[in-house]
Parts: sequence; C-alpha cells; structure tokens
Amino acid sequence: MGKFIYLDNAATTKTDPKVVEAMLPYFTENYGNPSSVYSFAAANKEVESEQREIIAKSLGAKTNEIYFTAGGSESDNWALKATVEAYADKGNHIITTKIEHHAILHTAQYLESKGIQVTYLDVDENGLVDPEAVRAAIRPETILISVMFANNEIGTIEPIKEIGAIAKENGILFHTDAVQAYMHVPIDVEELHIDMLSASAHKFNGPKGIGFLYIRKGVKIRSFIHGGAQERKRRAGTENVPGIVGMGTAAKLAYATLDERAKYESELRDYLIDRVLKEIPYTRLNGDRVKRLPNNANFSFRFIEGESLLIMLDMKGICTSSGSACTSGSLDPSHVLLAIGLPHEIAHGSLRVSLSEETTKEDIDYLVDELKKIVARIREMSPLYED
Amino acid sequence: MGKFIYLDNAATTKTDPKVVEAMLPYFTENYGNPSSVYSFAAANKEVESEQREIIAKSLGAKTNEIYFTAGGSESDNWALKATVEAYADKGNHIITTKIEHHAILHTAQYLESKGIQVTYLDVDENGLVDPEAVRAAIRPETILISVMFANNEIGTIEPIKEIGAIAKENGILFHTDAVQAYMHVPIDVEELHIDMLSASAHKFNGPKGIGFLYIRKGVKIRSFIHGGAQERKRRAGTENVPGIVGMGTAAKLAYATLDERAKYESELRDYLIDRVLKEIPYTRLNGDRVKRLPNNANFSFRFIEGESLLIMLDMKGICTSSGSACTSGSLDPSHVLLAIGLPHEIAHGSLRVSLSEETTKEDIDYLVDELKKIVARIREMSPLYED
Amino acid sequence: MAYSEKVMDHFEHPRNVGEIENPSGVGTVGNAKCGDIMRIYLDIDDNQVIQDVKFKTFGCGAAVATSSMATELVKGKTVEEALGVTNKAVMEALDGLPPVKVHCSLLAEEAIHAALWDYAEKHNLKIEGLEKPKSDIHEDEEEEEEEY
Amino acid sequence: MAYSEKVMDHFEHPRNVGEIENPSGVGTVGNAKCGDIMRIYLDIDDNQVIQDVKFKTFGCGAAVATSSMATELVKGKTVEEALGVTNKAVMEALDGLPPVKVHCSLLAEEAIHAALWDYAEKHNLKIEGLEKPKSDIHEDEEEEEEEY
Ligand SMILES: Cc1ncc(COP(=O)(O)O)c(C=O)c1O
Ligand SMILES: Cc1ncc(COP(=O)(O)O)c(C=O)c1O
Ligand code: FES
Ligand code: FES
Repeated sequence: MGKFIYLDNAATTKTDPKVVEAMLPYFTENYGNPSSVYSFAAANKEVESEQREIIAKSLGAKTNEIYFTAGGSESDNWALKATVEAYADKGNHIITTKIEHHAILHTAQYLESKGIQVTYLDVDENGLVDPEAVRAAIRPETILISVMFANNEIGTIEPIKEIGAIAKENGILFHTDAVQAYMHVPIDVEELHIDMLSASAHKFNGPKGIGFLYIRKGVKIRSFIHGGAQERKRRAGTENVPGIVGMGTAAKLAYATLDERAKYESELRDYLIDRVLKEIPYTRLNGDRVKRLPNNANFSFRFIEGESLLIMLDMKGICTSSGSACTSGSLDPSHVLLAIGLPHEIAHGSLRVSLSEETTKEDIDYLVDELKKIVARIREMSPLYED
Repeated sequence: MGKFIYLDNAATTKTDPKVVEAMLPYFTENYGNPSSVYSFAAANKEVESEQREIIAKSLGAKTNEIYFTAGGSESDNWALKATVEAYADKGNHIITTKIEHHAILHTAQYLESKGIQVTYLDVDENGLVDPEAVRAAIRPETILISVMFANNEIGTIEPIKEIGAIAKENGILFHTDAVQAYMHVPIDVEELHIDMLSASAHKFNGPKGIGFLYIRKGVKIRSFIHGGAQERKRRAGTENVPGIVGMGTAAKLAYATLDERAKYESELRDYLIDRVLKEIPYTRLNGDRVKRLPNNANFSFRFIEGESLLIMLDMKGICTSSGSACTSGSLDPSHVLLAIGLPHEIAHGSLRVSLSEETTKEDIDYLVDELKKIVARIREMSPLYED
Repeated sequence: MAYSEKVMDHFEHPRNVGEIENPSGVGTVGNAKCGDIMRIYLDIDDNQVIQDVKFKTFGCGAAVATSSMATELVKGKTVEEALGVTNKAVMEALDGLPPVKVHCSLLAEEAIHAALWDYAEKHNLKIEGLEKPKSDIHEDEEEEEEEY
Repeated sequence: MAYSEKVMDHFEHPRNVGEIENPSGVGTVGNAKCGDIMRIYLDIDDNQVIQDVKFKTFGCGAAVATSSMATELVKGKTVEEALGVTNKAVMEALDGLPPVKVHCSLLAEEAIHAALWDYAEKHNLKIEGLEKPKSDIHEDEEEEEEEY
C-alpha cells in the first residue's frame, strides 16, 4: 500500500502489541465475572485492583479513588451530571470554558436545559484560560469548575494548578478533562488540587472503550450508570476485564517512558513547526507555542479548505485531521478555532498533526515536503487566493 | 489444576476464540478512529455498519435502529432515564416488575427519587408477569413499560408478545431487558411489538464492555452520553471498534446456531433438573418449568446456605452461582427469589447452574454427583436440619 | 468519508481548473453553512454554445469533484441544455455522494446558474427558467432524528 | 472472595462439627441481616474448664471457618479465658477476613457467649463480664461512601 504515516494520535492511538498480549488471556482463559465467588473468577478481582493501583500511582491518587468507565465521554458526562445532582442543595452554577471537548460542552448545554447556570469562559488567542477569569466567575452558588487539562485540537495546556488552587480556596469542586494530557504530561492530583479527572485508554496506546474517572475521596457523586455493585457501587456493569487490563498495562508502559517520550516528541514537534512556518507562506500556528502538548501541532493555511487538504495528504499515505468538523455531520468550523479568534474561512483551513513515539524525523520531512506541494496546489484552485 | 467445569454462563461467557481473532486486527492494524477522514480509518466505519446490520437482522430491526453501548447496564440506564425525560410532557409514570435486574431496578429507584412514579409488578410463584396486571397498571400518564425478556436468576421467560401488544394498544413505549435472552431465544421486535431492547455481548460469547440498545425509529430519546456525533449523535464516545467487531462476530456465530444450541442445552438442562429433583431431597426448582431459558436451572436446597455450597463446588472445580447476593456487598437474599415467594432461609440456599453449548452430559453427571455429597455434608453441619 | 472512485478521480485530477480572461459570464456562490466558495467562468459563443468553462473552488473534496464534473457536463452544451445540469445530474455522474455531502453539489449547480445569469445580464438576454441567483445557498439538512 | 488459606482450610476441614448430648451450655445466634445461624455446644467440667465444644452453622464460608476456629480457640480454656476469645481474636487466628465478612466472625463470638450464658444460668453462676445475649445480632455496616 505504499507509504503509511500515522499522524493523528490525538484522535486515537495504535494499541500497543504488548497491551494486546496482556489482554488476550482475559478473553478466552480467565474470562470469569470478577463478582463471582469461585476462585476462577475471583482472581480477576485482584487483577483489576492491580490495574487500579497502577493508575492511582501515576496520578498520586489512592487506589479506591479510581473508577473504571467506558471512556472519556462517559467520564466527562458522569463528572458533570452527577455532581450537579449531588450538590443541588449547594447551588446550580458551573464554570467551564469555550474550548472544551464536546463531551463537556454538550453535557453542559444539556444541563442548561435542566435549569443549571453555566459560564463558558473565553480564552486568549493562544487558547489559554485566565485563572483570574475563573475567580471572577465564581458565585455563591457555584458548585463545579471544569477546565480541560490540554486542548484536543490546538494542544494548549491550561494553568490547571492555578485554577485548582482557586477552586480549593473557594471550596468548589474542580474537574479536569485530561483525556489528551494523561500520560503525555505529568499529573499529580494533590499538587494540582484536582478533585475529579477524566481519561481514556485509547489516547495512550490502550484499547478503545475503556477509561476512568478519578474521584477524590469525600466527593459526593451519584452513580451515572445504576445497577450492580461494581466499582464500589458507583458504576454498574460487568467489568470489562480485558479492557481494564489493557488500560492498566498501557498506563504502566506509558508512565515508565513519559519524560523521555515527551522530550523526543516535543523536539520533533518543534522541528515540524519551524519548518512549516518557515517554508509555507500565509500559515499560522494555533495554540500556545510553549504551553502545549508534546505531540501536538496545529496550523492554519489561508485560502485552504481542510477536507481537501486531508484527502490529498491521505493520498500520499499521511493520516492527519482538521480543525474543521465538516465531515463529521456538522459543517460548522471548529468551536476551538473560533474561540481563539480565527475568522471562519481561516478556521476552515486548519490541520492538526499529532505525533507518537514511533514518528521519525523522516516522517516529518516527508509530511512537510508533501504539504508544501499540496498547499500550493489547493491555493491554485482557490478563488480566494490571488497570487 | 484438575477438573474445571464452567456452569455460570449467565454471569458471563467465554469469548469465542473466533471472536477474538476477528477483533485482533482492530487493535494494532486497523486502529483508526472511524470518524476520521482518511481512508485508513474510514474503512472502520463500514466494518461498524456491517456489525450493525448483522445485529439488526437477528432482531428483524433496521440497521439504523441499533445503537452501540458499553453493555447491558448502560443500555438499561439509557432506555429508562432518557425516555422519562423525552416524554415528560406526556406523563411521569412507568411500569416495571419486581424481578428486574438491578440495572433496571436501581435506575427505577433513582427515577423515583426524581419524582417519577414507578409501579413494580408482582410475579407468580414461577416468576411470570401477568399481562393483565400490566394492563391494569396503565394510567393516562404512563409513558413506559419495561419488562425483562428472561430473568437472569431463575430463567423464566416472560410473556413479551402479550405485554408488547398491550403496550402498543395503549400507545405506550415498551422496553425489554433482553440481556439474558438475546441469542438464546429467537426475538423479532416487530412480532413482539418491542420499542427498545437491551443486550450485552459477553452473554453470548462476545467480549465484555460492549452491548447495544435497539431503539425503534420514531422513538424520542435523548442522548445518555453527550459529546461527539457518534451513533447518529445519540451516543458519544470514540467507537470501541474491536468491541463492536467482537459483538458482531459473536452475534453472527450465535445466530447461526441458535435453534440447535437451544435444543441441545435445554435437553441437558432437563436432564440436570430431573436428576437433581429426584436424587436430592428437600429441593425445589425455581422458575417456570417450561417457559425458561434453555441454559438455566435454579434450585433451592433447604437447610443450605448458598455461599458454602458455591465454595465447595468450586473446590471440586465447578463454577456456579447463587441467588444470594451475600458475597457482592449486600447481604440481602435475592429479590427475585423473595418475589416468587421463597422464605428468607430457603432463598439463601439457592444455586444457579447455567450451561453453554460446550457443557457435556458428563459435566452434568459430575456436578450432580458432587452436589449430592456436598449438600449432605452441609446439611450435616446445619443447625436447621434434623435428619 | 465513503467517496466513490469517480469522486476521488475528479478530486485528484480536477478538470477545467483555472480562470477565463474576459469570460462571457462568471458566477461566484458560497454556502453559508460550511463557508465554502465556488466560482465558474463561462466562454459562450454567438450560438449560445458553451465553448469553454473553468472553475475555482475553496471547498471540501466533494465540492472540488462536483465543480470538476459540472464543468465537464456543461462544456459543449447550449445555454438551455446547461440549465438542465442539476446537482442531481452531477451527483449521478459521480456515482453519488455521502448524505452529508449532498449540499456541496448544490454549490456547483448554483455557480453555473450564477455564471449564466451574469452572461444573460451582460448580453441583455432573458433565459427561460433562470432565476436570479442568491449569493448564499441555504439548504435544509437531511431529515434527522429528534434530539434531546 | 479473597479468603485466606487458613479460612479455606477451616472451611474445608471444619473442626468440632456436631452436637454434644447433655451439654453444659448451648447457644444459638442468628444474624438478622444475612439470615445465618450458628449454634455452639459446650462441655464444661467442675473447674470451669471447657473440655469439649461442638458447633453447627448455617452460614457462609466465613461463618463456617470462624465457628471452627472459635471452637479450637476455646477448647481447654477456662470459662473466664473463653470470654476473651473475641471476634477480633478469631479473625486474627484466621489471617483476616474480607471486609464484608467481618460480621460473620461476630456470630462466633456471640454464639460462645450465648452458650456460656446458658451454662451460667443452668448452674446458677454469675460470670464476670458476661451479658445476656441478644438472639439477633445487628451490626453497623462498614463505613460506606455516600450514595446517590
Ligand atoms: C438481565 C440482565 N440485565 C442487565 C445486565 C447487565 O449487563 P452488563 O453487566 O453487561 O452491564 C445483566 C447481566 O449482568 C443481566 O443479566
Ligand atoms: C479532550 C477530550 N475529551 C474527551 C474525549 C472523549 O473521549 P472518548 O472518545 O474516549 O469517549 C476526547 C477524545 O475523543 C478528548 O480529546
Ligand atoms: S462544500 Fe462545504 S462541505 Fe462540501
Ligand atoms: S454469616 Fe452471613 S454472610 Fe457470613
């Protein structure tokens, strides 16, 4: 099939073969339901708590503060919907931002339809939330602040520690959607004053369909999925043992290489950013130059529409994505790019490149070389571009 | 490790090695996010809809009426919580039964705490719901009837067609929790007038952590997990492609063998029931003798406590489960056994044996022989038993 | 994106990209929803036959492919015949488009109409069945399930 | 169920199962929550030394194992010493119990107390520190997370 270069690791990652290997026995050999009495299955309960421990340790949390879910979206939904109910007698106001993932934004909009007040904070041109704006938005009836750890499109890392401190000072719960950040940057829930944190395994070489919500001990939160007594009665459903083992194994592997990986990827990322900005005219980098995920680069090319760019890169064997959601049902340009102030037509021509530890300098060179040609070709075709 | 006989297929099943094989490429090769533009990932979108088609066909449903979830519990929660909101202007009353799985019961109790009226119907001594009782419970403000297809403890199959007809006649939505029934008995949503149906892959040799909710076209229902545009905007979250492929493959395999399997298993089940009732005194069969799942047998042994029985069977390499939830955090005896009228101490001594197509007559003979000895030994130890 | 082979071919090798100097008519339309823009240049002879046609498009893959196909379809046709080149005809010629991409083909139809209108205005003609083009196209979405 | 090896051993090979004819004391207690029942028979000599002990239990694995261990612990002890065999002591001797099973060990402690009470009553004795047993044991659950 010729060249194949996967540069969309923010969308999902390859499951590590070691992870798959660790999962395999739990499909056809140790397939027992962990809630069962007999030893065959009870062993799975221990395997599960080993995974919980690995994850807890990676966050500076306690084992019984980690709750397995079916992924980042469920974790986000749970965190918002359930705290809003549990703290209804305290207030009905939550604070979040304009650049959250839809799993937060659409949930917040749903909550608005139920009478919850939501403040959506602005961000600056680099996508940064101002902690002082968080402070200013706090009201007596504020029960929750939810600010993402790092943005999934433009890679900006938010001032979580500062926001956490403000939340703590004011006795308000602080949730962070760390789906893009977990295992890509170091996170310590104590140091950062995080009360709840969402993560999803398939963003760090684990399997799809499994994630977790960290819930600090003492946080009141109702079940989101009611039923059996799994997950300390807080999340019902027969445990996805292979998935849990997959996530735990992936976390263990990723945690061991975190610093090294971040260093490698960010160097490559900087090389990519430098080349693109230098060699392709009418181009801008979206997101903060420094406070950004090690593996994320996001560009806007003027006079260019995103999908055409993606398809042409695809024809060259390069997988990337666009800020434009044109293709996923909605035709609106990215809410994130609009929030950082890009006009519609520029927001349309954006490209997200997200690296992995397998990405090489040769890959980046190939990408940039092709990108130059493709951008030129599309501009040639564009009625907006007069050279 | 000596003998190993797995007779707890109602708790979970072994994932079929063919299913695992079908899943494998989607971890490390075709790992792309189905929502992506590039061809590498877009192919997964088609794979997904193939699975949807397999499942739709097995139910007499349309492809776009199948929505993937993380399992039976999520499907049940979704069906109840979301319809209650979507039909709030029609009414606030739902009808269910006393023998539902906790995924329904605890959800219904949660809804009660939100002001929803819930009728929990009684069942007869065999666990059967009376369709006329359903009819009698209907009020002008009734918006949903939810009756399980087959009970997970005692195996009784409910008169779904009659209940469906009553629901339809009265213009009320009808949901059925078919987690135990799907792929064990034939189901046609048209013939049975089912509007929504929950299922879970790990109950039919598919993987854990994946299931679906059938939603008839035209049923108004909000999202349960808000976020991205997946599942026609009704269930957010990066699709669990390996899980979906696993469930589809399992459904395909199971559908092809359904009749044959049911025949084989029910013969073996009847052989087991006959031997136990004849050879072990003070024993009763729980659940309907005829209207019962092909693979389920459930007994109560007087003067016997369930957990001891399970552990002793476990020591003989036999995996079974008890109606008693003693071990899973709660110490109350099974709500199902109480609902069919068993006194506490008898409800405590119950045993569920659930077969698979791999179960042999030798397995059953071994089970019954050991059971006789163990029951005698425990009775020996029991202060309730005076021989 | 399940684009047909024909779509991919026209996308990869778009026909008639470019501009015409001193065109008989030129039309530019945009889709308000997705922000995409298409411009068509026509060269029409005295017998009202389209001798040449060029396009420029700022838009998705489908927009590029439908522009390309639309130009092929109208080339050599009379003005009257060109009016019959609907978005349906363009889609058929491309072996279909994914549902979310149907609106892109409207862009092509409207751009041709706009160019023909421009031609008619410049030449003081009245073309039967041609209406003044809107500069922005709005189209109803595919019927969707009710959402909550 | 993560039962220790000691628990499994006592469960598989319970010591002192059975009855004593004409016992010095017998005690039966039940746990209202789980419905389990335990009965202990004591044979006590004139020096208030427990010469023999037997039990019958309708209960879970932990109940059987704690009964068994408790009988072992009190055998040969004086009545006064036997009073010191608390559920904690039984659990320790069994290398612990899972949290949900702690209440089962109370059953053993209470059954011994009930048998001693019966012995005291029959022999018109007053045993220091022994209270009239309740027939049903109620115990506060483990502290649980608030639920919603
Ligand atoms: C009848 C019934 N409903 C719902 C469920 C929940 O399914 P899951 O554990 O896959 O979420 C089960 C099985 O556990 C069941 O037997
Ligand atoms: C920031 C962020 N939050 C939430 C999600 C949702 O995670 P999932 O798709 O695993 O449910 C994603 C990824 O899709 C994400 O990038
Ligand atoms: S032209 Fe706008 S999405 Fe195709
Ligand atoms: S004695 Fe009741 S659960 Fe152990």
